[in-house]
Amino acid sequence: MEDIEHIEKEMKLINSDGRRLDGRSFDELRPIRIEAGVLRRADGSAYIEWGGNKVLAAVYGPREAHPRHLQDPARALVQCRYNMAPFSVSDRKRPGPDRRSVEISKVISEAFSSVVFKEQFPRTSVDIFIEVLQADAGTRCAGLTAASVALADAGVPMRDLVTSCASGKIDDVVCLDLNKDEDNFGDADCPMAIVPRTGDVVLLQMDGHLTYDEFQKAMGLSIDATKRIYEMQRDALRRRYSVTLEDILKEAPPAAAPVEPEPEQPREDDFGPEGI
Amino acid sequence: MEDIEHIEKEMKLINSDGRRLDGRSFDELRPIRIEAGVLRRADGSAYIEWGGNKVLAAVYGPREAHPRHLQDPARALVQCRYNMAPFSVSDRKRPGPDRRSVEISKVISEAFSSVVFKEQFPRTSVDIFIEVLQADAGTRCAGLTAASVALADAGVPMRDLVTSCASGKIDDVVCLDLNKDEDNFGDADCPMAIVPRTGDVVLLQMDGHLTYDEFQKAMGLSIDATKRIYEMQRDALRRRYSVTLEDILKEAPPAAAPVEPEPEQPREDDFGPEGI
Amino acid sequence: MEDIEHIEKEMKLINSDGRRLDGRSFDELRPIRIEAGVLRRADGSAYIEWGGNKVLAAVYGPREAHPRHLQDPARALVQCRYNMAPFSVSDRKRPGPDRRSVEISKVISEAFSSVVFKEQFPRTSVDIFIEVLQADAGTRCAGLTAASVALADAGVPMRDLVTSCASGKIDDVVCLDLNKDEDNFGDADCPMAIVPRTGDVVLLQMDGHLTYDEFQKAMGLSIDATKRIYEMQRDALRRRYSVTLEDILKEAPPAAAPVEPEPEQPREDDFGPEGI
Amino acid sequence: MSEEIVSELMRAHVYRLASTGQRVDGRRLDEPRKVSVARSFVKTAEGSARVKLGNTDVLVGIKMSVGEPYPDTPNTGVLSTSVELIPMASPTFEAGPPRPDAIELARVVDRGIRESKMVNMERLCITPKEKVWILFIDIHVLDYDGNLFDACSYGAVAALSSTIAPAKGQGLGDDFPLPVEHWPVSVTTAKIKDLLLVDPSLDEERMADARLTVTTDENGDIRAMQKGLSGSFTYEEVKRIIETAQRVGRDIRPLLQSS
Amino acid sequence: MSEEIVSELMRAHVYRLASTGQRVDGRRLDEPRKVSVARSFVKTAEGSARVKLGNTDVLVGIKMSVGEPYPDTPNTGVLSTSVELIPMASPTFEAGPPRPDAIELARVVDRGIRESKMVNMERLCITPKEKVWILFIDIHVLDYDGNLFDACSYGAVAALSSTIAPAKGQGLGDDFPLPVEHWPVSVTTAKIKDLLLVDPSLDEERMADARLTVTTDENGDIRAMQKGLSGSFTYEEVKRIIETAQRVGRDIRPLLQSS
Amino acid sequence: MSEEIVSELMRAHVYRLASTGQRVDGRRLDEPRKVSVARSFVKTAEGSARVKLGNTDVLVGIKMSVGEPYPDTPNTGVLSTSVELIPMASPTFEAGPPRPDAIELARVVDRGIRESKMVNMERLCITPKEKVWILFIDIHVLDYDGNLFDACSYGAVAALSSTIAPAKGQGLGDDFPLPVEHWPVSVTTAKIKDLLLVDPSLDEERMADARLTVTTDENGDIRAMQKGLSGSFTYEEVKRIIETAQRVGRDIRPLLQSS
Repeated sequence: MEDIEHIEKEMKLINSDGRRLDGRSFDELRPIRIEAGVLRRADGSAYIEWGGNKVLAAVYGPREAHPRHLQDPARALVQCRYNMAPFSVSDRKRPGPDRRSVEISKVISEAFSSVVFKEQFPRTSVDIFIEVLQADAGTRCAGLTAASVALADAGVPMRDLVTSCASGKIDDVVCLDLNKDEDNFGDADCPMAIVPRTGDVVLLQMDGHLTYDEFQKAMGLSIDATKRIYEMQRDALRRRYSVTLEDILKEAPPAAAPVEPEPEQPREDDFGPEGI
Repeated sequence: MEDIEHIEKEMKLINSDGRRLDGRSFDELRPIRIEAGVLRRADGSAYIEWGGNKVLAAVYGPREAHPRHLQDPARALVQCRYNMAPFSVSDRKRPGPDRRSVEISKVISEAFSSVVFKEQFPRTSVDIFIEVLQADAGTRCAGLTAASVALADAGVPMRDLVTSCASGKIDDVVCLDLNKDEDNFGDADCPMAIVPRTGDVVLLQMDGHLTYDEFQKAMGLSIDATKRIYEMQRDALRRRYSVTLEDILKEAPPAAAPVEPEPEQPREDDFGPEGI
Repeated sequence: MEDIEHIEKEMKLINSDGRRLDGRSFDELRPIRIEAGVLRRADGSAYIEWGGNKVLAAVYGPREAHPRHLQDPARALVQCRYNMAPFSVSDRKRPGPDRRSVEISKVISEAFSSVVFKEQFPRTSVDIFIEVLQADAGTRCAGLTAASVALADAGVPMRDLVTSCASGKIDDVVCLDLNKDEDNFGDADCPMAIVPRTGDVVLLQMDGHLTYDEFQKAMGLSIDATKRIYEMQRDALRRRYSVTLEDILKEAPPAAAPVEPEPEQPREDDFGPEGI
Repeated sequence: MSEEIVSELMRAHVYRLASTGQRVDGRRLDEPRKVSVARSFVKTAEGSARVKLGNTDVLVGIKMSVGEPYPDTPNTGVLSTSVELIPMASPTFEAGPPRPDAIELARVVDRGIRESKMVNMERLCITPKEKVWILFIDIHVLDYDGNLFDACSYGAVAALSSTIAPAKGQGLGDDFPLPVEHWPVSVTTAKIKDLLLVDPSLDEERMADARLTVTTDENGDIRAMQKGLSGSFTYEEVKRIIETAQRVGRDIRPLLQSS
Repeated sequence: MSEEIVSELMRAHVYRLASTGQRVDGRRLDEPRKVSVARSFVKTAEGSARVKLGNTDVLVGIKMSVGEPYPDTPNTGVLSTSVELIPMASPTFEAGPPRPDAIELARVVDRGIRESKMVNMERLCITPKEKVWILFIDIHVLDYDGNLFDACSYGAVAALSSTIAPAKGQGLGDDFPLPVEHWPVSVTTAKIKDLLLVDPSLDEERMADARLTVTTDENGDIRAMQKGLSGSFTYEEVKRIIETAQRVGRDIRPLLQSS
Repeated sequence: MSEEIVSELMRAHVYRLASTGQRVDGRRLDEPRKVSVARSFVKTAEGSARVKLGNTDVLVGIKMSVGEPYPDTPNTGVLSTSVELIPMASPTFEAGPPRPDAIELARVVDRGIRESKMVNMERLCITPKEKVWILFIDIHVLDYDGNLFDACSYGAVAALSSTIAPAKGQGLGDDFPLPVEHWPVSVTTAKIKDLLLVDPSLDEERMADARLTVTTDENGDIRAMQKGLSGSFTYEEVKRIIETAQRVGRDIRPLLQSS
């Protein structure tokens, strides 16, 4: 705390050779690892490590919506609850939703609302839970990306997976996928989520300072990155379902036939010191 | 804050010539201005400026009461919510109801309960909202007086308007309509509300120190003042409805025929720097 | 507060002659006084003084359970709310349930669930309220013991009364019924509740440090004491109902016939300076 | 809930009786129920009193601690009054945060004590602007049989008058009794149609149209008033109620003062 | 509730009209409603503004007090923005703690002001690490006829630009106007099927598929964005919306700046 | 909800099997499920452990900060234990403030650690009466398949034993591992009719009549007990359960100690 003022003034986020503090180039993602089907009780689940982020996503539903007066007679509700574990940040976060979590839960709910085939499941809810276990900037993108895999793992019929990524600006350079220091001391951050097959933007937020030109550069970087992340999402599902889902994901999932996991597929009951 | 002790000891609230600090005599009201029909969404509304008070009142209903288990199968509920805006007082007030607001909401609800023809609208609620935008003592009286006009503007059938005023005691003199300094450093305050046509007392509170004789003096001042304020309420409704309501207010409103605003009447869409 | 460290180190809880600070021997209960039927509105009630504890218990029900979605179509709910009055402890307790009260309410509810004939009263709740008016360690045992009498006073059909007592360890000696100082500076506390006729343990908690051998000594002391307390419970009911209940308590209360107080029995409308 | 619906028949009966000057429990219209006061019931409190008004039964405890004054009253102690309508006392009370009824009740009791200057709060200042005594009046309603306004007020007054400030434990000299200077007495009157009944019982309260609580001091001066319920009073009725409150207050005051 | 169900007929009508470039209230698709600004409406606040955007009516008050800075920004004042959707303003608003709608609204308005560095918050530091000015932006929505994002943002900007810091009352020298350095303007566009409508009215908002709020500064640079609702935008649409926001922002900015 | 109704048939099946000493998942009646422990899973925490007990999966993080001691324990650090039953872990868990289940769970885990004096809390005093370490044990239940009491307790013990106090960042000398002195192990037994099953799975737990959790230390001494559910135990059963808890505890302890 003593040195914050100093840091604010002196922090150089990009080296003279154009590398970022963690060694990445401006258009480079942090390492990402996705695993599908990691929980037993949930209807679908996924775990993602994205740089220093560790995020778990789970899906229940479509199930009867509670309380009843919230039920929509024409379609399913898609509801997300984004939550940070108290120990996921450097200063302990008090349990329970803060205003930031409420907002993120809302925009993620809306992002998935546009891809889930809601009309097939009137009066139900599709409940998405995102738990941030360790945070390092970009948790909403990581959570959304994992939740997308969890929805597929739960067999919820969707137009496509949703894929999310952020770009921002640090030291006046537009860069992909800011980490925590870059987010804290950078000039702008712009998370987005997209339906890769159609290019539809289903989440878009931005804060900071971008010229229109810089914004377009940032969107270009993000759109490009979502293509790579989309592949990782599909790989995670392929690993979990061997053949079945891969075939399905080549085509749009037929609206009426929810993806079913192979019932014989054993779930991992153990994990290494790094895994979940 | 440094000088509060000093103020408490030295504060002279009445001059040697019997004038109060703001120049009023003991039986003089602060300036009052009432405007009816100031909001578009509400079924009825009114704005009042009363000395330094600026208060807005709105009415919705009779409408279906929520939640259902609160519905009274025999009559309408009359529910008031009195609220102070955070910026309406010198030290910012945290949003949400404090204990004082809860009590005031309750006594105002009860005051209107005795004049609304509740039996005509079973299972409904008449919801009265009072928002104090700028406070200068006497906000419950100002709010009640405005809400009464808003109820008429909404066409809610009533026995009569309700009119409210307070009297109190400062420097051992019984005075009408205390302002903020007089309320803070005075000896007693006694807000009341009355049905002017019948003289029925529908709200009465008092705190401080009054002999029985002083109480009667205070009530005399207040009752007298409500006659003048009642005229201002009627004027505000006359200005809004030109002829119709004036005729109606000469007689008791017929129980079964709610007052309807003239549908062609344009609402004010703009206001000057002082108006609302 | 200055001397707490000192106290912690020096506090001798047992004298050289084996007496405790309040003069009791290791297997001696504090004075207990129980009175049944002390409140008018409640369906059943009891007051207990147990050492420095003063606790009131009341029972309502079986009555329709609210809210409806909590109703069990097969049996009554048995719900206890244990509460401490703000003035019952040396540092004022803020009103409302703290985590300790929530836990105690839960274990007491469970203790009574096993003796009430719940199946006779589907969709209802039996609501037990315990109010600690003055606390001196052992409030849950005192409350449970009083609530048991209140249940009988309310005529709720039960397998038997429940009787509760605690034992613990102070200065390495296993002792019955710790008071406040002994609880604060002792080594272990082990509250239990039992169905005296069958010996069934319906509540058991323990914290501190007991060898298995010491635990058995503590349970021995407690089981023995519950026999004496059970007599006091029965006496209190006998005093209230003269003959009727005494006969009934000799036998198991017949399941279908709830105990009814004699309607002519006058209730105490007054009390001395010590009584309730 | 059906318990709360008092039949029109009952209402007619009570009214008919009252029009002949009688009440179901045998009282005159302007006669309060019996008041019993037990002081120092709770040893963990700095002061306490258990009061029965007929079958209504309340326990009041006073706790004192040392804290900061409010910035706008740097030389006076702090008074805080709470009422808990615990579900033990009535089938209609529920656990949870205080509802408007309990809040109004606490505020009216508080005003009676505060505005009568019963306790000289300036003498509870320790160091101006820094340290004052904080006085918590916690009112626990044990058994509800009508007219909590008066029962709670009597309990608070009796408890305060038995309170010993724990100064020694705070290193602030010797313990001392609270500086009590005035004796407010609250008297509540219910109106049923055109009749006025002092100290309404539960049944009377349920069928009342309006309610007026008047707190007077030992000089008969008015210190607080609160009108409640959805009916109204004529001004003449208000004056009659005040006069009755002065008279009844004189009768009850000694019961609260005796120790 | 039925009020909330906008019939498909109405939706078809609005869409058909909009496909010919028209709107129910006569506006062009890229034309905002009339903006009226009244400053210093509330004397008890350090700054205030009442803004009407069409019939949407909001009142914003600014209060300032002195407090501690956040540990990670020891040299900057604190900004806190709240929106109350009081039930007076719409039959669909309810009393109670802020719902997700109100929280999102407050956070988006806050970001527009914070990220544009409208107020130089470093100049609101009094003693680094110890004492800074805290700026409360309280937004009271009085009448809701659509597009609260922009109405609230305009109200906050206008209120801040009229705010005088009460330094004298705190013994901190002379009162001074807030150091305002930038002028963010929020412009919200709704999408109905494939059409984009700037500053949606309540009826348009109810039938919209998606919403995008873009806040630009006096250089046309982007300072904050927020997409809402369960529909989506193409990237081309996003770019068109930004360009419109830059243009409309230029028109509205003088209305917020004039005093 | 129907998921929560375990048919009497299932109950009969489990009971019949158990009366022959077998369980649905192949265990003996007194055999716990497999315990897996992964330490230091979360880098943002001072210590952490993820524990699987069968398919029950919990993640525990330890955070430490510096604060004031409680007035009655001026020389000891502060311990605070919370359990969040997040809705991810079970269709029966709901978001919101902790329900009685979660509160009991947290308090029983806390007692096991506190009463066994696992961590020497006096060595977490920095300046008596002024500054001590505060230890937050946050238990996140990720997947619920029965017996949270033991799973959460194992997670807390393993996380504490991997915790490094961040003294350097506070200017308090070198970082140091928590002073761990004892090793409490919680063992929970469920009773179905007259049979006792150690470490009940979710299905067993749902049909249990009573539950007893016994925490023993490395000497086999009892440090905490908690009986739950609406059934009862005979005293003989209590003694058998304690003996089993001592034995099973000895087997599990090394799994929590190894790093």
